[in-house]
Amino acid sequence: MSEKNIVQFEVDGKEVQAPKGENLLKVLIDQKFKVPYYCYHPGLSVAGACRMCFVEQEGVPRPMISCNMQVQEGMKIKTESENLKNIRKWNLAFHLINHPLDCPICDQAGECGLQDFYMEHGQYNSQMQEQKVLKRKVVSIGDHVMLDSERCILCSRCVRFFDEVPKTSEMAIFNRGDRSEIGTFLDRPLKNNYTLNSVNICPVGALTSKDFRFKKRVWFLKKLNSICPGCSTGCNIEVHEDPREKQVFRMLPRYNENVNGHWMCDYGAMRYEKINPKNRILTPKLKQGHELVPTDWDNAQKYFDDAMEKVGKDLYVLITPQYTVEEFEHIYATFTQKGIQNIFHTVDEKNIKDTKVIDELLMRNDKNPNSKGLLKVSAAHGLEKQNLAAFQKELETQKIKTLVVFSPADPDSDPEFMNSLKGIEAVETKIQLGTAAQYETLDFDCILPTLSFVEKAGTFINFNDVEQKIEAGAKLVEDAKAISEILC
Amino acid sequence: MKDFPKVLFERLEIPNIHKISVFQEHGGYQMAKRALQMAPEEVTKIVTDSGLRGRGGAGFPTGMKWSFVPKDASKIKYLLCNGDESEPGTFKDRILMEKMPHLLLEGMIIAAHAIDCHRAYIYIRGEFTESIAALEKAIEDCHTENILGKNIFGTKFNLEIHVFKGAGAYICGEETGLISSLEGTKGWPKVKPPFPAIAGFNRLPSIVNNVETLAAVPWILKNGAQAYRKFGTEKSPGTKLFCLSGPVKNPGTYELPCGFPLKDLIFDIGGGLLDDLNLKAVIPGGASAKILTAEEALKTTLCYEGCQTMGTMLGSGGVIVIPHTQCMVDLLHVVSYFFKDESCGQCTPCREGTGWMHKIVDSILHQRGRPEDVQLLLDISENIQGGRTICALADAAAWPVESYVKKFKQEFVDHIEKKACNLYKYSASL
Amino acid sequence: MLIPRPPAYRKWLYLRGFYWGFYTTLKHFTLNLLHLRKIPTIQYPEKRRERSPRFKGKHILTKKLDGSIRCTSCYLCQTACPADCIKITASEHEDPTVEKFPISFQIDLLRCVMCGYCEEACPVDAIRMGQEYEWADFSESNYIMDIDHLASRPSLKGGVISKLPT
Amino acid sequence: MKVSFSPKALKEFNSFEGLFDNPKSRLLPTLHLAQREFGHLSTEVIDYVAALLNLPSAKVMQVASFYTMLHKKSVGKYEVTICTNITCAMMKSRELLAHTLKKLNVKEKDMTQDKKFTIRREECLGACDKAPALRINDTYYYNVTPEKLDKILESLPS
Repeated sequence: MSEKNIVQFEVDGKEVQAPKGENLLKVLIDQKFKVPYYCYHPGLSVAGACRMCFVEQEGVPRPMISCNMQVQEGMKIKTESENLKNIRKWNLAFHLINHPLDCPICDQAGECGLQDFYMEHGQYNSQMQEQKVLKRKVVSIGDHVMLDSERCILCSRCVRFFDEVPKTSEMAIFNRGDRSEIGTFLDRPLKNNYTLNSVNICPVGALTSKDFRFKKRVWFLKKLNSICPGCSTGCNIEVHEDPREKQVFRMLPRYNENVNGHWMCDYGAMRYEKINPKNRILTPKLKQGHELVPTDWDNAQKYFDDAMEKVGKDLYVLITPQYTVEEFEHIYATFTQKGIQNIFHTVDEKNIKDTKVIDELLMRNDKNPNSKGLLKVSAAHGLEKQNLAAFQKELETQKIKTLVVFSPADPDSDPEFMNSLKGIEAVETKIQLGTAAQYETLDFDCILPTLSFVEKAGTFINFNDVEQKIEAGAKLVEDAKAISEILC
Repeated sequence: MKDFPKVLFERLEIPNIHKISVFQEHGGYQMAKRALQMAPEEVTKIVTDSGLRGRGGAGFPTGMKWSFVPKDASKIKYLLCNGDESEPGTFKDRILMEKMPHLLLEGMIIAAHAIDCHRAYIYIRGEFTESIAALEKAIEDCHTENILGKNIFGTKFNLEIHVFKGAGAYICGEETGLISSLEGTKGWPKVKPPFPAIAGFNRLPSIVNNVETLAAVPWILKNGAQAYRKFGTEKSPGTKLFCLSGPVKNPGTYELPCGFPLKDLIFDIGGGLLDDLNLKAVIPGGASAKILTAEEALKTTLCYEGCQTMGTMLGSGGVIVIPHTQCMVDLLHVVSYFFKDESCGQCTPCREGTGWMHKIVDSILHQRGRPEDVQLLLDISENIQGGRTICALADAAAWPVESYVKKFKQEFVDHIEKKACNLYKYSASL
Repeated sequence: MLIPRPPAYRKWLYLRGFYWGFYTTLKHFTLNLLHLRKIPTIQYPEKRRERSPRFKGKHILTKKLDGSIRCTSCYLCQTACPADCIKITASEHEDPTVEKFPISFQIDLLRCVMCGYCEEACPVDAIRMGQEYEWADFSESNYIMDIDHLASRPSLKGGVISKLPT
Repeated sequence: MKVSFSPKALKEFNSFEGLFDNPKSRLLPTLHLAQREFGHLSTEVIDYVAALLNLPSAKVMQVASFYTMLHKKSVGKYEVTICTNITCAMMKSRELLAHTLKKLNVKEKDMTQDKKFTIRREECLGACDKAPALRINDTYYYNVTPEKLDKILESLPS
């Protein structure tokens, strides 16, 4: 940003700098000034309908809404004054007079805009004694979103979202005056891949998520910055989990200007189910006769180590691009040290080339979060040529004795993964390291649980060669072990 | 009855003046022809000098409004005539549109030339079917007479005027509400700035003028700005159409010079109240104007600054006379219901505030009022006006509540304490 | 090291101490036996100490007028509980006007410190601290009280109705 | 059932083409036309208009539900809208409304059994000098008293 268009102005006596023409409210929020707002959202157009973000400017007699003001050189803004306090109290009162007393049964409690700003700017007892306007409740509009028009404060964020981001304009505000109600025409379900974003940007409990409905109160959840494993776009997300219950409850988008902006797709938001204990390999398993018998880590590790010594050099390894760059390096390093060369990866070149978006905004064809990472590490070891096709040729020759498979964490990412391994029966000992319970089949002799993407720190490289960090949260599966602990 | 100077109703009495041939015989469209020879700035200058102010309700000087339009010819500009006329107590535009459509069209041609606009729309409320028919017929005739369409009067200037039928929404009388309605969305006013003169219809510069304002332009061009200034007062020159209604002997629309005393309008021209009713209050400028008690009304002069000093506003000139048999709580019940029903619902203070005020007045009227309701009404009305919302409907809703409660507080208190009112006999719950 | 002391003959007269001790015991024994004064002890199982209405005993889940559980499973008691002994799972009620209700509500009586925070935190008067304090039991698993026990155990005689409007 | 415009209506719809620079502005005239054609804007009509102007149906319904003159419910052959605003209310128009509703034994905004009348209140109709005023479909009636209204209603052909 050239020096010329940085503008200097003053807010509450503090010097503030911002790029020229920037939205004033955005600057106030970024600089942590306490200005309440509902209908403004940095990713959407300005509505100026909730009338909460009033500020006073020197030289202007009347307070003005800051979401419709641009930043100018040398203007003096005040965000705290008697008049503003009174305006905010009354505007909040107008928001609340027809609001139902639903806090005990509303999922938004704890992160609700009305609760937060009431504690900050309200603190009055309601003078409303008249009958509240009654509207429709518990209306299902789509397979992810539940609508409650009574709680709606008509800030029109959802309407503008569906007009501007997926551009499907499925939501609108019907009728007029205080009988206005948001919704879709005849409650028709929302049909696009970004419906859950409208739940996230709804400041109140009017739009709530169906699969998070009544599951957990938000103040029990611990936040974790991570990257969505759903596809190669690498949207920045926030994972919400309850460490005590060892359960991940939802994944929300996190703002990243050049990767995913403020948004995230529904497909990605549903990935959390794949890493919850009910879909995970919980204990190491060894095949005895015709069923897989769960064992503890000692003999599982012994079985694994014996297999390693026994096979020596002609071990075969198959890696799927669902792990972090650090794990790939560890795998390649330990195996190539032992002189093992036939390490194969299942990265699909065709997917890598076409990086065009396959839905309205973000989702890409390659459903693996780290394809580029696996390619980079395999190239570093000179083994990038050995892809799935090469592996399947080797499989037909039936000279594979032992095989270690690093299976995909998310079965939806590659539905044909199992049948791409046909002819695996010929291999004597097959060992699988993975997380998804769906691959606990009799094809493998030994199954070892590893960590999912929320339990380990690491790096994913997205389709655009952008390296992004994921953080480690609580351990969801007791017996799961990091790959570096198993392979040593 | 002394005859008063006529600007708009000059040729009203001529039979079938609505026909183009009769209108042209009496000097119709001469001014439009002359305006097209003049430079647009010159036309704007004459209108500015005449001090003509917006007759819709805000009273913004018309010349100044026209001068806001940016001069670059590359941008398409729009002239929008506001014929929505839904302000209760007002029925003046209707007469102009039905009886003298050509006068309005001539005014629009002159205005379009002044702001270099080639496409104009007349937004008429859906209920005025006769006005719509009259104007559409008039536009057709103009096309055949080459007064509208391509290079009118043989000059290079071409102008199309279309009639746009509203569908029953008071908010579409507000400038940007009208523009939103014209753009095919619901009549939600737009956040200002940018003002319509810079970015209005389709985000292009557009001027919105009231029917009466545009109808006065031909006379000003013909007789010059100073002749227009002779009528009316220094700050509000010219004449204005006043609509007298209520229980008076001869209600109707009268063209009077600004500054005309309200007392004479009611008692001389209006013939005083009907049998043995006496004056209790007057609403001077349509429902959204603050009410005047009888004493105040007798001292008020009907001009912008005259009403301002009495604490109300000239507004659209709809003078409603309130007899002594009318209970003010019942009247406020009707007015607050009107604003609750017509609020567009975009901004929270107005959407919830008007609903709340009506419910409070409703409970006072039906003997459910509480002593603190009176102060609560004043607090709410004070906290939705004063720039708290996108458009002025909130202020328009707050002013009647504030003025009724302040000036007739005793009636409200009686309704609450004594739970009875000798004036309010109407029992059906509404 | 030994500290030499002169012999105290008076201490040998221990009979005197014996007499005074026995006298006091006998005095109290006869007074109590013959109910000659108000004695503080209560014949426990037959008579019980009366307790203040605000006594904090075994929890009660109140009911609505139509008999269903008053609790809307808003988790405030679980949040407020310092001993972390309340576990709730909420689910969707088929009647849309109720919308949310607890399918399981467990209080671990062994961990509960009887502080009454849950009663204070509840916005809808769904949980109260009752009058019972006799809950001796054989196995510790009986101390995990579930909804039926909390709401309609025999001693509540059909459950306590909460006066709040639904 | 599939609704569609009659040829005459289609011709008029196509005439809206040249009126506006912004094609979305044709929505309100088209809704007026659809109401004249089908009596009221049922959900099929809304979908049809949305398809015609390739707008999302939600946006068309949003506009249709905003204005009072566009009917979403079926209305009788004659729609009687009585003004109950300031001047008309002072001139007893609310009593006129109550009287008519009682006489036709119908609730406000509902149709009479024989689907002939729909009675409803309306805001100021711009005829305060001749209060109380009302409109039946497209014609104004001034200084209406209850008796006068009864006569008018009987005289209308069913």
